[in-house]
Amino acid sequence: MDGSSCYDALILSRSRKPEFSGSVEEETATVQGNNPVCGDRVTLSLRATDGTIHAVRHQTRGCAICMASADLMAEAVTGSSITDALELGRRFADMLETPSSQNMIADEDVLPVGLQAFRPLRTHRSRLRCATLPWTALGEALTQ
Amino acid sequence: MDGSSCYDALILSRSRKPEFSGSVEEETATVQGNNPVCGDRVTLSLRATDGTIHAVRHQTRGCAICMASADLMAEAVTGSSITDALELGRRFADMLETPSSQNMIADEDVLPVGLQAFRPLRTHRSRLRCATLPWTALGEALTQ
Amino acid sequence: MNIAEIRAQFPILSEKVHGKPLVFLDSAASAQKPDVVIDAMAQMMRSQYANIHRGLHWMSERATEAYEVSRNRVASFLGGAREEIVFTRNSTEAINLVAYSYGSLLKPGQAVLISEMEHHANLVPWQMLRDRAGIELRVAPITDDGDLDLDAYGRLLSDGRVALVAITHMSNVLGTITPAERLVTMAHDAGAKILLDGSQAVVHRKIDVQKLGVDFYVFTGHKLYGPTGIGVLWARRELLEAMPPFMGGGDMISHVTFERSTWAPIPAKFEAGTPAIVEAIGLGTAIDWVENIGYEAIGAHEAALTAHALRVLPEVPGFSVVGKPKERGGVISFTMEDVHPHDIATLLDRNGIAVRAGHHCAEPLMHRLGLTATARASFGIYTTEEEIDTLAETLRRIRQFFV
Amino acid sequence: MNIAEIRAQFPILSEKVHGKPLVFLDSAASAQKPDVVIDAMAQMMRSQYANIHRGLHWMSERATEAYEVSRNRVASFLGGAREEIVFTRNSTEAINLVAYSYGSLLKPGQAVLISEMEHHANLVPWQMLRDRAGIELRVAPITDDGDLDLDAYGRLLSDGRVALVAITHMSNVLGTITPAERLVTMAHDAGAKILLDGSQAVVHRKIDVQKLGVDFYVFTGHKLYGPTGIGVLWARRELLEAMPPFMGGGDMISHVTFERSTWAPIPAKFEAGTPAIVEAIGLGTAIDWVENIGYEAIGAHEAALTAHALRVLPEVPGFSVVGKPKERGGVISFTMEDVHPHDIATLLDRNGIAVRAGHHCAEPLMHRLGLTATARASFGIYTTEEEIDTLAETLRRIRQFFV
Ligand SMILES: Cc1ncc(COP(=O)(O)O)c(C=O)c1O
Ligand SMILES: Cc1ncc(COP(=O)(O)O)c(C=O)c1O
Repeated sequence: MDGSSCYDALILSRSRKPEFSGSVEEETATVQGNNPVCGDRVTLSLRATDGTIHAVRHQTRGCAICMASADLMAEAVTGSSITDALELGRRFADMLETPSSQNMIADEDVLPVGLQAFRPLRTHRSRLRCATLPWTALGEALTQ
Repeated sequence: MDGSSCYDALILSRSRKPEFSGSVEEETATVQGNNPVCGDRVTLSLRATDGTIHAVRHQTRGCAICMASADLMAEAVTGSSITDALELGRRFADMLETPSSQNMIADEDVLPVGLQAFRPLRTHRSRLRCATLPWTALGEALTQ
Repeated sequence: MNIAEIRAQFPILSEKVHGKPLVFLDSAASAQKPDVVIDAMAQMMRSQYANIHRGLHWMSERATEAYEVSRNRVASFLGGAREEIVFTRNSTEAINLVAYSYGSLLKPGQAVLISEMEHHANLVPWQMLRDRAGIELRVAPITDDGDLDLDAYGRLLSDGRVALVAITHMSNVLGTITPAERLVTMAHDAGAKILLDGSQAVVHRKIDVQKLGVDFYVFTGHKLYGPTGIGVLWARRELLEAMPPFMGGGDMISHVTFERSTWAPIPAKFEAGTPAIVEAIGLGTAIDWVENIGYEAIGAHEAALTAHALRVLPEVPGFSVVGKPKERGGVISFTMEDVHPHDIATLLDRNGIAVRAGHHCAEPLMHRLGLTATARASFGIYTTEEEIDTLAETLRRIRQFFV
Repeated sequence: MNIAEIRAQFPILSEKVHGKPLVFLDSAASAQKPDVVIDAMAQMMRSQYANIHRGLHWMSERATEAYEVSRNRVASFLGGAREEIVFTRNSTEAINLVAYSYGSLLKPGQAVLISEMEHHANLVPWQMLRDRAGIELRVAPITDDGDLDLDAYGRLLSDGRVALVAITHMSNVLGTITPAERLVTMAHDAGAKILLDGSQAVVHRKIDVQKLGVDFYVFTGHKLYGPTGIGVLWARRELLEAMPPFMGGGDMISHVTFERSTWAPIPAKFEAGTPAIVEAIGLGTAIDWVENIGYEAIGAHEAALTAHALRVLPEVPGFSVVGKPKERGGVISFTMEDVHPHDIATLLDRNGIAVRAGHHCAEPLMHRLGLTATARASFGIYTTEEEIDTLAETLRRIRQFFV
């Protein structure tokens, strides 16, 4: 249908059936991200030691984009270093906030395909926060 | 000059040389009228006994219209009954506040010529208060 | 009422969005403006503009006259006197004005009573007053259908400590029209004054503040087909006269010295500084335009639209209407199983249909309803049944897409 | 700067008044609006209007973007950050916002310092604060020439109890441009914050809040060739962050429950309810338009006009200029022997010339000058030397008429 481009097949399927929901065992950090504007809420649970993220799980109450973003984020950062995860978050935000005419090649080089699924949101600024909310929460969890 | 119609010869001469300025002897009432919008101030001094106004004097700090109005009012009400003076004030206000198209004949029947000199102000609503201020003060003095 | 003719007066309605004809179902957030309103504002700035009051020149006299004529129009629109009409920026400022000014006359031990379905505009100012003045804030509950619980309302009034009731005349979420006369009588019987938030109600029905018997009534221009930047507080003369000014500045004074100032008579006392002159003229024009169409015709049109919507929308799989109030205006909040309201709104938008989604500035009401967000379609004079059919059809496809 | 081209952009300037070509010398009260401003507003309402914020649909996103772009324009215009720009109705509301919000942080024993030449907008709110909060209100005197008395200013600051200085950046009566940098340094040295009322100054010269070093700066849209209903408060981020909200309502909150609410980040915290959206767009357009002409050209034009006026007007018999400040903008107050300012204004008007007469919302200043009223001619971008000659010529005839 029209407008479905905002909802990549991957986003749809992960929003319906998240693969990383719940909470981790031997949790080292948990943090809640809220978007008061729309009531979206993401609760992250993670185990990170020695600068490495070993496991991430989320409980998300929100729209399809927020749900899928949390889930794909969990997948993308599991096993990566904290530094890399934070850097990935920055690149993800950059991709979304850069006007759609610029920076097309760069994304593909640096972002996992799963995250590129959100690229069509660029033209829908009011929904950006839905995609970045889990990342903001992750940033908080990792730097607190 | 253009616009001079607002300033009848009578208004001009009385504003330059008021004939009723000052204060009366054996004063029975005095009252101050202020227009905070423009700073005009009229101080009335009068002697009224047995329902009759025997004498009125004014001290006016204001524009030509206010000055002349105070002076011509003093002239018009001297010797008249309080009831008649209040009624004259109402008619004067009526003349000024009625849209210029109406009521042309009536004025001439009921208002002294001196007061009719203010009729052109009808088209200059922001100046009406200048002409009515002395009358408002008189009303207060007579009913207090 | 000829809808085609009316629509032709709203240039924006022939715009396209994402290549689709615009279907604007967000009038409860802000209505579109007819040509006459836009033209009246432009025309004033083109040919008859100056600052108002105390200008002794022609342009200023004409502008002052036009501004005051707008005040007269609002007065006769609400059934109040011209001195009782205070121009504000919007409903929000009107309510804040009352909370600051009338609120400063309240004492600890007294209470303000609101309801569970208030817009933040009729909630936060009272919370701030509570915290500033040490008064109590009471909240009248609603029923599960979304009506005010009148028994509870009565109980909350019964100790006689409520100084002011502040309640919406129509909910922007549930569409509920509250039983104003009843609320007024009960408030007065308990010795309370009552303010009605008419932001939504005034768009849908004829208001007569005398018949309602209310003490304060507020509304906002931009929802009534008028400009942004202009709203109205009506209050009984005695109240306005007893209330201290809200903001200080030019035009609201009588006399100023460094030691002390005295205030201008009402309504000037509450209009400090250069007002939204052009916007007041726009609002006056909008009111003329609305009254020209007539509330009878508007009411009939909206009732028909709402009935139609309540017939066709629930046939969409997974669709549920939020609230089932006894009496409702042209506002329908809804949810759809398995599709978040934001995703609904985004996909509707991509198909040219503008609805709102979120908490609609009524977070505590959402909480009461056990929701975090709803989608909301709201209707205006220019809304058609076909647009509602398009909405239903598109919702059906959205649901298919997601499930 | 081509005046004919500029005048052609102001449709109102070719109107006739009482059969005479309009000579508009009342820009300090409110300026006329160029076509681009009128058109931008009409265009928005015709093709891209909706309520802003939290709208997930196209019209709302575009309107939000346009509104926020206007905020960016104002920010770069003043040299501040976008979060530091709060839209208000006008200067008056901006000052009242500071008086209510920042004012609520002041304690008895502290003082606010204003000057003898303040507009009521920068006087009455502080008086009201004084009476509400039990602080002291101090008044810095002016010299007979109409300059701020800097020695006295310094003395009034010297006990370190002044928490806030609030002073005009340009007098609307005397035309005096105050030595802002100096005032700021002295205030800061004494531990005070300082607010400048830029209502007049911003029309005549480039403002850079960072260079000025000021803490609060306010101005009003309608004097800057923009619409009515929109004004600006700029304040340092730390101050805005520390200040409690002024009005409560939608858009200024983060989270709301009946028990308590938390506030949105700045600047939203200070913009409760639906703002003057269309007017903000108009103001942004006006600022673009002004910057496009450039303050250098504007300044040169106005300096030439003012010099010309100060040459030809005093040749009119009985004429005297009120005030002789070191530095002045395009505003000249005057009196004429034996003719009251109101009579001057009325007769000028009948000859098509718009000036203001009265106390110009600065009663205490009038008192200080030993006057009750003055007439005032004020110049805009579109004013010509010929218009000033017409003024002088007409004043001459008025004087003849009266004497
Ligand atoms: C110096 C000064 N301050 C404040 C104001 C108030 O502006 P506004 O009425 O737009 O709030 C004015 C204009 O009247 C002014 O000249
Ligand atoms: C019921 C109700 N009250 C108050 C408001 C606030 O109106 P405004 O934002 O124009 O002040 C609204 C609109 O948002 C509303 O629907």
